[in-house]
Amino acid sequence: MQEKISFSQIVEAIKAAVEKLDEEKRYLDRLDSPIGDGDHGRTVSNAFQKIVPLLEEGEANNDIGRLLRGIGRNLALSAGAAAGPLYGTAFMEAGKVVEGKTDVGLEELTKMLEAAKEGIKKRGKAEVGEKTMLDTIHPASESLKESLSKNLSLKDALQQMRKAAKKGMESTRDLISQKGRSSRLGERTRGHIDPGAASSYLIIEAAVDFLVDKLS
Amino acid sequence: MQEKISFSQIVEAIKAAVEKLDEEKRYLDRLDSPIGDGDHGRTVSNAFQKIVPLLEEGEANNDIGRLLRGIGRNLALSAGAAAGPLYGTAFMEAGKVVEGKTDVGLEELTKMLEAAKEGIKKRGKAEVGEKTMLDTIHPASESLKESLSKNLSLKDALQQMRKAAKKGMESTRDLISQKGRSSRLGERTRGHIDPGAASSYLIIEAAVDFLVDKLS
Amino acid sequence: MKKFINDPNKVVDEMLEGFLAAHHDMVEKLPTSRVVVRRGAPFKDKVGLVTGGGSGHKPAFIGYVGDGLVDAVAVGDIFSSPSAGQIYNAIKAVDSGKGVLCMLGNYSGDVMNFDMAAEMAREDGIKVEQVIVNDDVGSSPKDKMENRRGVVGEVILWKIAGAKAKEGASLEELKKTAEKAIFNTRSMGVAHSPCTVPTAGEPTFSLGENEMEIGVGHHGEPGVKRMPMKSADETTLMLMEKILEDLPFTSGDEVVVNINGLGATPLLELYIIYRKVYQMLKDTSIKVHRAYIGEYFTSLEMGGFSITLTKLDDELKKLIDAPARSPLFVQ
Amino acid sequence: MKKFINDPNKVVDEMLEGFLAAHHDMVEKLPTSRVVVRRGAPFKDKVGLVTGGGSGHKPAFIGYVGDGLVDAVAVGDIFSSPSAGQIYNAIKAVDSGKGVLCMLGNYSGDVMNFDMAAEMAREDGIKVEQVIVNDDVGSSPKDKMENRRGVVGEVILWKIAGAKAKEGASLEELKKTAEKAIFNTRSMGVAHSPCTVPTAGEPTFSLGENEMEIGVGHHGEPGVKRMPMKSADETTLMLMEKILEDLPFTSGDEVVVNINGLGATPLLELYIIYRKVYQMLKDTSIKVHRAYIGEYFTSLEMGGFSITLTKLDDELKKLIDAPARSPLFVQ
Ligand SMILES: Nc1ncnc2c1ncn2[C@@H]1O[C@H](COP(=O)(O)OP(=O)(O)O)[C@@H](O)[C@H]1O
Ligand SMILES: Nc1ncnc2c1ncn2[C@@H]1O[C@H](COP(=O)(O)OP(=O)(O)O)[C@@H](O)[C@H]1O
Ligand SMILES: [Mg+2]
Ligand SMILES: [Mg+2]
Ligand SMILES: [Mg+2]
Ligand SMILES: [Mg+2]
Repeated sequence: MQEKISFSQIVEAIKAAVEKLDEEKRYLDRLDSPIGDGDHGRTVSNAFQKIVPLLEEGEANNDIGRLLRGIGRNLALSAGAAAGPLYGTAFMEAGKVVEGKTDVGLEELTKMLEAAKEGIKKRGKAEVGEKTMLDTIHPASESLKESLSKNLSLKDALQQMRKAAKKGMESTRDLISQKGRSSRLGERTRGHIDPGAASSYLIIEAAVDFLVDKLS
Repeated sequence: MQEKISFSQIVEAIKAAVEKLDEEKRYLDRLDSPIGDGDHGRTVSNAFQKIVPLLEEGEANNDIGRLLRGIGRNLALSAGAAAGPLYGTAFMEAGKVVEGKTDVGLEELTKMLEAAKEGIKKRGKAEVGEKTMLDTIHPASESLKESLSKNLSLKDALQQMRKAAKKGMESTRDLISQKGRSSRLGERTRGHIDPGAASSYLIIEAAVDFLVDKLS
Repeated sequence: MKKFINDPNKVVDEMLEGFLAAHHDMVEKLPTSRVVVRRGAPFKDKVGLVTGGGSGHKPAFIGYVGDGLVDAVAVGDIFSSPSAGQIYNAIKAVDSGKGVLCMLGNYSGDVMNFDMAAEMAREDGIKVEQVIVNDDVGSSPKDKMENRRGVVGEVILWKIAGAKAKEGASLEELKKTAEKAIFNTRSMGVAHSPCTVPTAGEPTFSLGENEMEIGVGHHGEPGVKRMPMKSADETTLMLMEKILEDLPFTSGDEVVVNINGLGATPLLELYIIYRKVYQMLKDTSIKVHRAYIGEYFTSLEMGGFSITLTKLDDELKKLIDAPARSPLFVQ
Repeated sequence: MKKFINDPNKVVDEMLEGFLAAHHDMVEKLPTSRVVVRRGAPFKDKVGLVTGGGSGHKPAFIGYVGDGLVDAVAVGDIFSSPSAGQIYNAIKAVDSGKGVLCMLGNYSGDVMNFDMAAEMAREDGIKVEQVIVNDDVGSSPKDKMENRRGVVGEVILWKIAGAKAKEGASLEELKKTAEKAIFNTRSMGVAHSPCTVPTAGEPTFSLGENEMEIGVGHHGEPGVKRMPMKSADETTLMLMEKILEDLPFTSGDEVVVNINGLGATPLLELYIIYRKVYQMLKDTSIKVHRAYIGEYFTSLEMGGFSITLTKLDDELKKLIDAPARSPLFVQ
């Protein structure tokens, strides 16, 4: 069993996420309609399409940190809306902690997700429980930490994280939005899954599914 | 039988018309709604209310021509819309042909209505058959002329005129408007009585009814 | 009818109160007549400029009382001509001895009231001339131009006549220039939703869910044709073809363009329309000397727009470029 | 949805094409970024002024790029924040070495994108400061002012900061003045009919036949309260009471007033509203130094209006009175 993820596997995992967001963009728009402005699917799908060239050219330099920072900067620069700076910051911060690395194991992954989470918290001035993408990413990050301390295999850790992320996303249904556009609706946001929490889950799901397949 | 109408009878006849227009203002507004802008009743009623002071003070000088010209000027100055200048001109022109007169007979009345009609034609650049107040006033004027040539009594002449005016007003139902606001609607104006034709008839009706009563 | 008003019968008077409170530095009301006059009028050695018409067209008419524009406006009720008396008072208020030019739209009530007012003023020895605006191609065929309504051409006229009068032109010169401006101006409008006159309480017309009316007037007068909504480009093309062929405007001409919102149409859409107008003019080698895009002559909250083109010669170019300043128009 | 547009996804780009065609004498677009910049920028010895936000608010934002106003605008999609990249490009385009002040409304997306852009620009050695506008009393109680949205206060800020920057103020001085202006500004809006974002195709909210919503936001965000339509005077009273008590504005104050139409509300109604505002201020001995009445910051074709008051001191008075000239604002 492989306990490291290579540069090119990272690239492929991100490509899988890009495809997933494209397939599910209408679903994400629909989630954003009742409590936002109905553009989250289009926004993230368009934004992630624009990083595809980076994924192609990235092969040459083989540096995961640099790749992720480049993706982050690109997302932040081009996407706009709330999703742009949030995902942009997440990727940039994740990249910083693996600067120069050509492959990453569970320990690095845990650091990366922790850094991404902290980036989002800072960028969005958000806390867990405010019905945002953080409610997906925080439990995913906690799950990796726990798996690391329990010395789980990378594969198991990834699968645990996927589950935790899904639970986190679903938890947003019962929350009242306190951040972003939807926060203006207060009580009326209850009963709806947060679109950002959903897109974060879709990214995690696609990446994990790809990697677990490789790790088998 | 009296063959002259005195200054004060003219004043009273006009007062009767003023009252009539006030009573029927909602009916006239309703006529103006489908083919105009629904304000004809309010417009003429308000305008004629404003001449009441002239009717009161007019007693002093006893000059029918001057009274009518004063009324005409007042209507024209204050009323606006289409009705203001049309009725204003009609009264002014009618007044001019009886300048200095303290009473009027059939001959003068015929001249007065002829002058009023010509004033409206000129002011409105209108012809008979164009679905305007002229379609009431023209036949009324023609009827007076005929009665004069036939040497009818003043009372009979007035009653004939009233009938002719009514027929004229009703004839507008089948006409297509070619003047004023309603002309923009073309074909769609067929089937509706013209509000200006109706207000003209109401004025004639009220005045005639009052005078005929006095002449009995 | 959802409107932020008080008594429907008092909208014009209350609007005027607010207007005067806001713009008392530039304009005043005659004490006994609903006429808005430029402060300081009459102006020595300047022909007086009077216009007027129904209310509900803001910024027209009173928004254009100012320097390099008109001197007085007779203010009618909503969509209803002011009285001859108001117009007469306006004329008297702005005559400096050099005469007065009255500018009005070609509407039956307005024409009759302005005619009477001019007659009365002439009896007082005031020189009065008139220019009647009939730029609306959608209101009547070309062989019956005398029936055409006046729309945004009035704004163009006020700007041009205002500048010309300021130069000290005589009444005769001014009238000639004004007539040239109007002769060279063509407009056409389209609407997809009506407005409601407060006292009437009912919309001025009704259209289907997906319908628009081409050639509609500034008071909701019916136009040339009802049809399903078209794209901005297609709609613009239809209007522009009618406008261009009517004068006609031809290659080498220089024009001023006005894209006018009728009340509820976002400026965003007006710029999308101007984009197409500009492309079409470029393709026909007609040069845009100046473009006005915004709300210049509205119909309360009507949804729609109009396009106006004026062909310029050197004189008109200079006049349209002259500075102007009024409560609602600054250039 | 009846709109004069072509492809709903292209409304902003096509609007920009029309805007640039009309106003190329004053503004230009950056070649590779949706940023509108004042011709001639950066200006020597002047702090650069950048703003930006979603489209659909015309004349805001791009209509205010001009002399005595802002230098660059990052143009977002309808009601959607521009990207950090656009804002970064705007900052770079207007920095003359004296630094750049970014002015934005307090919306999550805008705040995050402006933050990122400022960080990137600072990495390049550009001095960047930010002022976040939060004047909307209807969006949050006073003890949570940091949650309040920015509305017409942005226009007031652009005018004041534009004049101050033109005087040659340093970035620090400018920021201080800008913060004072915002601190002294309060707004509140009301709407009776929604607008429709073209790509959404559905109205932003729905109200009953005779209902209005007090405190509504510039993108149709829900307000404080829904209630049956009230008269202009009653509605104005409700808004004014909230605004006056919030700062609070008190007897002896001098203020600038802005009565802003949200898109479909006729100017006629705005003047009726101003009449009441003026009466109320007079009764409380608050002096109106200047009044802006019209469409300054719209929400597409929303039906409604907002009232904004800014308390002035001598500095702000001078700045608000300074001349300014941009495609859609001339003073
Ligand atoms: N301050 C914030 N902190 C964290 N996440 C946020 C914040 N504001 C918004 N979000 C996330 O962004 C999502 C909306 O993204 P998007 O639709 O792109 O933005 P917009 O509201 O500008 O259209 C929300 O569902 C939420 O998850
Ligand atoms: N040019 C004209 N010549 C004669 N009568 C006219 C003319 N224009 C309008 N009218 C008359 O005026 C009436 C409408 O008057 P009114 O409602 O006061 O005017 P407005 O159309 O300005 O509201 C019409 O019914 C018609 O009889
Ligand atoms: Mg969204
Ligand atoms: Mg009428
Ligand atoms: Mg009328
Ligand atoms: Mg958005």
